[in-house]
Amino acid sequence: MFWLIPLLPGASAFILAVFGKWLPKKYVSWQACLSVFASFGISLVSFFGLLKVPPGSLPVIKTLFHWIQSGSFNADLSLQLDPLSSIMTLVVTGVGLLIHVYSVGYMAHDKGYQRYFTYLNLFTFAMLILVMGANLVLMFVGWEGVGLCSYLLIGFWFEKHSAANAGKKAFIVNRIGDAAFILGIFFIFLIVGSGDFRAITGAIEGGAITQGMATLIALLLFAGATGKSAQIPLYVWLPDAMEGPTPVSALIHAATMVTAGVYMVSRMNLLFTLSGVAGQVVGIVGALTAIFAATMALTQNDIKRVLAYSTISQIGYMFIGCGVGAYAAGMFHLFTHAFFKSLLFLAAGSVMHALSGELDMRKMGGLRKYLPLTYPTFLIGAIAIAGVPFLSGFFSKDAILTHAFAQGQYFIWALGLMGAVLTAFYMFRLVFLTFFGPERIESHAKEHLHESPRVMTVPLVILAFFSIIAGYVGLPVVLGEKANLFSRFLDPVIHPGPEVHLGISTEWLLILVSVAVALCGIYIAYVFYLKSPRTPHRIVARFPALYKLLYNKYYVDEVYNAAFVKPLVNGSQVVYDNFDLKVIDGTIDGTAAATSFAGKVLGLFQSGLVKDYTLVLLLGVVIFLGYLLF
Amino acid sequence: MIPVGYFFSLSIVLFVLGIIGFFVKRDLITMFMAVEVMLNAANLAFIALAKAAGSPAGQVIVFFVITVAAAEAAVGLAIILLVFRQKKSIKAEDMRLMKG
Amino acid sequence: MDGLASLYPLLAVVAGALVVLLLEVFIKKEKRDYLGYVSLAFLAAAAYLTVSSWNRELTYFQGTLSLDNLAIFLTLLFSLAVALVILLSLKYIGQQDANHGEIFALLLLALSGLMIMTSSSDLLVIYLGLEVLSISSYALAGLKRRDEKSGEAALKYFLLGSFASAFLVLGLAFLFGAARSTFLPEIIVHFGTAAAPSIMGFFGIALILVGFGFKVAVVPFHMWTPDVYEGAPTPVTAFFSVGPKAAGFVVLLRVFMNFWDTVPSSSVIFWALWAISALTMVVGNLVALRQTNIKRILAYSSIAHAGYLLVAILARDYSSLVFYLAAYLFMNIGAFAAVIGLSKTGTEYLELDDFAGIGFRYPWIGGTLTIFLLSLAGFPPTAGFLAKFYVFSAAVRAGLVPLVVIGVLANLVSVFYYLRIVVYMYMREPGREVDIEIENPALFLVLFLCLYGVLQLGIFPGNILIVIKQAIASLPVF
Amino acid sequence: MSFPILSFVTFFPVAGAVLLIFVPKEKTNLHRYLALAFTLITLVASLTLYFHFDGAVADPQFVEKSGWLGYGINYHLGVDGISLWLVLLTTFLLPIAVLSSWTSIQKRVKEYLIFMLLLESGIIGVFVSLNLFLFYVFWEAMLIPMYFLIGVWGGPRRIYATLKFVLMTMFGSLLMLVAIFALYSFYYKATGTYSLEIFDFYKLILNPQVQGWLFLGFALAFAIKVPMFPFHTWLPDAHVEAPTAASVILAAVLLKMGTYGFLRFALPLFPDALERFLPLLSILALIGIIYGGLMALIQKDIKSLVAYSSVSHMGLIMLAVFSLNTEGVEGAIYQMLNHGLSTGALFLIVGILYERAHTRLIKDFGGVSSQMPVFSAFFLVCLLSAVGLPGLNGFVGEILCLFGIFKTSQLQAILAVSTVILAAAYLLWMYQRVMHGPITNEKIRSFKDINKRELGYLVPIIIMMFWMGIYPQPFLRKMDASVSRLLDRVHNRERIFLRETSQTTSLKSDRAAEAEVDQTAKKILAELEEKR
Repeated sequence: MFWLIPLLPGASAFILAVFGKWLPKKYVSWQACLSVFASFGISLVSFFGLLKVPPGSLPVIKTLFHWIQSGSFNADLSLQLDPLSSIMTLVVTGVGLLIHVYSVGYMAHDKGYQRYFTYLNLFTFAMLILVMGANLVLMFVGWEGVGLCSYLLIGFWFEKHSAANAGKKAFIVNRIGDAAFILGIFFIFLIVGSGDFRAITGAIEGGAITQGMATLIALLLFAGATGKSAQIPLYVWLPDAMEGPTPVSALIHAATMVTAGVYMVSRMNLLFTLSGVAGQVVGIVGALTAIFAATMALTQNDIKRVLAYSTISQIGYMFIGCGVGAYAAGMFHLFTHAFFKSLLFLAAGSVMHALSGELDMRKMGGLRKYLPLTYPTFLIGAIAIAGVPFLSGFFSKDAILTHAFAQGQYFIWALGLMGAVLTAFYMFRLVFLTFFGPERIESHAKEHLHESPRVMTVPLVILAFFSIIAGYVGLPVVLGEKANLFSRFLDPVIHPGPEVHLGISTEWLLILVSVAVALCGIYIAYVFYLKSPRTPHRIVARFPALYKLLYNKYYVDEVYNAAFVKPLVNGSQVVYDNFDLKVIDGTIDGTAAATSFAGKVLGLFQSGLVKDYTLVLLLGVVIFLGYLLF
Repeated sequence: MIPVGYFFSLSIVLFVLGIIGFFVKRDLITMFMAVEVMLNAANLAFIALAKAAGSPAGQVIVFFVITVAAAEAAVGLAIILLVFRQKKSIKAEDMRLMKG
Repeated sequence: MDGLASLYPLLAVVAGALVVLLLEVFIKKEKRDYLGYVSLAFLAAAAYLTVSSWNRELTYFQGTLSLDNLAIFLTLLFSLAVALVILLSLKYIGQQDANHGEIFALLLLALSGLMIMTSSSDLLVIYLGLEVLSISSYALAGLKRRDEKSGEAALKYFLLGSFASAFLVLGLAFLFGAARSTFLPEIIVHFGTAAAPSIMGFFGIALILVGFGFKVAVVPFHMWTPDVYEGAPTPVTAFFSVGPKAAGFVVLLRVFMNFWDTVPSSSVIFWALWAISALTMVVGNLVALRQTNIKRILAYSSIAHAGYLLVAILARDYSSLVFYLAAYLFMNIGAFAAVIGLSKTGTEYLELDDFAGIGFRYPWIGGTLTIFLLSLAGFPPTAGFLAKFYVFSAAVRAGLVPLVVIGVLANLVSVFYYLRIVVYMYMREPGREVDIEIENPALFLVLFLCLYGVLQLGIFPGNILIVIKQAIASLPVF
Repeated sequence: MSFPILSFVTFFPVAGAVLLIFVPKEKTNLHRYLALAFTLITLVASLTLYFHFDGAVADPQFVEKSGWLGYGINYHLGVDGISLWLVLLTTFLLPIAVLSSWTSIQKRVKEYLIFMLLLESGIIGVFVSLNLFLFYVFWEAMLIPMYFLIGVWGGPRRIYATLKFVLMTMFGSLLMLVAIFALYSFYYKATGTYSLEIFDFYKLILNPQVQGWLFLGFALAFAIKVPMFPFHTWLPDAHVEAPTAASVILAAVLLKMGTYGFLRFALPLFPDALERFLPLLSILALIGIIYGGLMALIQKDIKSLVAYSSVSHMGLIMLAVFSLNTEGVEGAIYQMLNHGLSTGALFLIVGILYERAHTRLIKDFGGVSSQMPVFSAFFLVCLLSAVGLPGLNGFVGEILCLFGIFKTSQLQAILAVSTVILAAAYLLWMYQRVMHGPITNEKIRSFKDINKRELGYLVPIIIMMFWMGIYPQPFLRKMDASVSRLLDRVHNRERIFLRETSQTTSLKSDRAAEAEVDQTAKKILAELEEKR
């Protein structure tokens, strides 16, 4: 009965949507949280059930009904459960549950309360469909469903012009990715004949797909993934998505939706490994995004924007993992990232809640005295993401970097390391500026500065707990062959590539390097912002251009606008005014005018004089007789 | 014996004269008389051709045409009279109340 | 077989005319419509007599005047048309001071002219019928004594009419010279025997075509139509648009019935007619675009319809020609009836601007006029469409595809100016104050008769088609 | 079926119209209820069509045939997989249209409803008639009520719009008439008998050159109706000026006559000519998609935005039809229904806005959803169905169309997929400018949310959207047989020709027989060729 997992939140969303207006707030929050809790329970049960199932008959599939069937295109509504999807369901429902609880407090006095929870449940439903879909079309349904929910939730406070704009931008950029995704699906349908994952894996193993075709399909699918997971070309929507309520950012733009791309790549891992080149591209794009986003995060002053860029960069890491063939490591980083990134977002949310809506770091400082619970949890999150040992971030990021190194992708590995330094730096810059140093809080925010209610802080604690222990699920191989439970659990789905063994010593060396990198990043942030607060201003003064470039996010938004949006809109306006109105309408009205002009000319003969009439008659006769003669 | 051709060509000439008369003259009555000339020219052609064909039927037709021309003249002149009473002029140029 | 019986319908009509003329002296001014009822009685008698002689092949005057089925069908058609026109003019003559008894007498005489023309296949008799018709038409056109337009219309019709009849007589002479007889079958047989008709023969035919072309108002000879239709009193215009045109086409039908097949190089005439037909359709519709007077629009529309009828002749499908004439009768008289309906004592509303917004104020007149216009434009559920369908499908079967394309595009232009009238009626806010005298039972009778005719012919013409097919079959074929 | 269900469905609205004529003008509400009753009864009657329709049979069902005017013109009605759904779409939308013009039409309600009813029977007639004459009669007769609906109750430029609409459609259909005459005479020359039956013309073998001209005649008439790219300018004018209900019917059903015409006539009748013109037509459809989308992006008036979006959607449908494979054609038919529902709903919604604000310009709106939350929810659902969001009907149709196009040519599919992006762009941008953001002008504060009546006609459409999105099986399965027969007729004409003229009866079923059948067919066709 694992197929109940998505249906429960879906049912609750439907009930809230139709009857929401008349239900009291209390009931709404209970129903929303309970439905996610129930599906979390079921996914836990089915996770353990899965352990017992022999690997051979692994993807347990449940077909509800035949959805679309026409000619050779058929897509059934069938859900499947296998290690990969069960992990994702755990993440989605688990983190989702905590965020639901958190938002009960956060959105307590918002008038769109019912609407908010409807959208949140709808999102969970769509995400679960995406994760548990047994064929590509159903995955695409979930894919677009989450896109819709992100549009609804980003533009939740639609009175705000910027929120509505951000929502629209998110949806359209996602659609660009989805267009490529559809083409990828079609290619697979053309070659494999069906969208089911089992059929696809069978076809790949059977060698039906050539390497070139595999590359094309993989790249198309990856283009869709960049749209959804905010990678290099199509990441512009994520920073603006911070307009939405913070729990939304936590759930959608940190833990679940943006990781859909990574899930899709790992689901289609055979395709990517088969095509080699595509894996390389994924790796490089991931690495570039990691560095690129990290640099941008350096200069941001809005907490949520910093976290947004940090999400883009962390997902970059996941794609590095997938790119180098270490899909398990990528998934593991996704698993750990879900915890500490949502923790950071929720903590930022409770900071905002405390300062009644203030997000700008320059107007904070020394908050650790006032927020006894938020501060430590935020700190744990920051340490985890920085990659400090003994916390989850370190294990997953290190796994990815060691694999990259093992596969001989030194360039990617180097970029990864630099990204790690920057990550550590901007995270602790954030921590020091908000919680330490002089208080720069404005007066009116200061009076009712208060710690968030228990309903918000409890999830923070739980998430902090998980951020710590989540790492131990996938210990590095150096500590013992069997240590990495996580990747072994995923083996049936992700066929492990050739296991390259570095010497034990190099393993340790790599671990030390990443630890050193993390610590030095933290130290630099400490020097910059606590020891001598003057240094950042001096650096900015020396490199004003560089600072300005970073601060304005490399002007990417403006470039996109100028390169695509503006010419498209103005171009079609020009075409409409000239071609549509002048040329086509011109010809139509022109012919009408010509005929009526001809009428006028012919009418001139009708002069009213009898003689003219007889003249015309005579002309007729003469022409007729003349014609007869010749 | 004058060959039939001469009569025939005379009638054609008369017919064309009638047409020219119709266009040259400015007042209605002479225009109507020009039409009468054309009709009689046609009669002449009839007689010439009947003589050539040697059948009396041709000549009989001429009488029909003459009677018809007479009836037409009666009604025509009455109309010209009517128009004169209305417009106080029988010049062809004044008859251009309706055009377009 | 000879028999006086074939003359009875003609006699009845002429007697009717004379009786009406006599009675007019004794009856005072107000009771003029009694004359109308008397003439209707005579019309009914004539109609009864014609029907009773269905396919009895009556001939008289040595075969020149033969009352065959086609002539009978058309005589019935014409008497119906004249009856409708009489009904229309009952109230009209009182309103527009055309109030003198002659209108009924002249209409009956014109009808007798029509009957002579259609029931004879001897060119001379046809010419006589034509002249009877024309002379009474000239008088009819000038009936509104005090209206200058009516006088001018009569004058123009007279001058041009006599001018064209002169050509007709010359043509007769040439034909007589070439074929030694004026009896149509003999002429055609004679032309058939010789290798090709002499140049005189061709000239004769050409001039005959000019004469009837004038009567039927095809393009080069149509100049008189707009002015005469606008000037003449509206019931008379209704008669002009149906009577003479139909009779002209019947004569052309009798001429060309066997002409195409027997006469060897008849293609010369064929292409001449082809050009005239195309010209008529195009010019007729194009000039109509610019007109603002409703009667002139209907005049140009009748010219355009002459073009479609010519296509029927070229396509050699004569039953569709006769069907088109029947449908055309109902559409046109209906349209004119509605135009007559829109008038009050002393003033007739003929300009398009007067039509603004009357569609909703006078729903019955507006509604019926819309249906007639749609039928004239050839919209499907009406007789107009079916008639055009038959004509054009026959033309395509005869291979005249380019002509049909011209016809269809000309029809598209006609849709515009027909619908423009409907636009004024329904879609424009009423401008000037237009109030009309509604109570006119005779007019509403005519409206509904024509409406019934248009819809019946449009949807279930079944039996009328059979009658027409029989009539055409009875014509001599050689 | 003894009871002539099809004649009943076609002519019952006319009976309603005639009855309405005799109801006095003042009782407007009585008129409305009567009109609603008539359209609902027609809907119920057409539903029985659905239940008794057997999906496996390719030939038309519920056939009613009787002589009418002789010479091949007979009264021949029938419905098959393709036209069944279009009839149901019409009968489904008419009651909604009547309901939506309850308050928006105040002057001359009686004539308005009469024309609505006449329009309905005209449209149904087009979809059910199998005799070319009858088809043409309904095809033209339907123009008259539409002409009045736009012309009398339309907006300021209504006269220009309605004349342009009628004349452009007439231009196409008159040339089609000439093509019908040609077919009529070819059949007469080939077989000596008169016939205007579609199925007789399917058997007609024409040489490709002639087929080219005839195909152009038909294709032009249908291209103007669809409207395909260069002939589309009448659509925005007609929509902007038409009253709400009229533009709902215009968008939802009238445009489908064009595509239906292609499927019923142009494709099967002239397969060789089709192959010759396929590249041109596909390019036009492709341009239509992108051009329509771009133009919609910059429209100032919501209605003309939706009109251009219809141009783009219809372009996609046409491209799918021209892909000539099962997925494409079934996707196209399904997308026709979806487009009918979603664009119809969008026009209803614009009508609701217009009834409150008496303007349709986007700049006059802003922040409406704060005043009318329920309305904004409905608006969003219809919008997403038009965008093609999975879970709603648009997606199923779109993905099938795109896959059909993809199977024929990958390049076209890559360009056609842009419709996914463009649709999201212009619709969401419009939705954001109209509904979101702070309230711009004060009038919006006075807007009341959706009332019961408006709910009454929006909810059924929303339900249908979800049903067709989640469970499209019943719809698709009814089309399979007819679509495969159509494609069979287009691709391998000989076998169909033989099976229908059943000249060679005893056929072996194995491979050899197939080849031998094709041979004999070719031989017979060759004979027929020289005989003419």
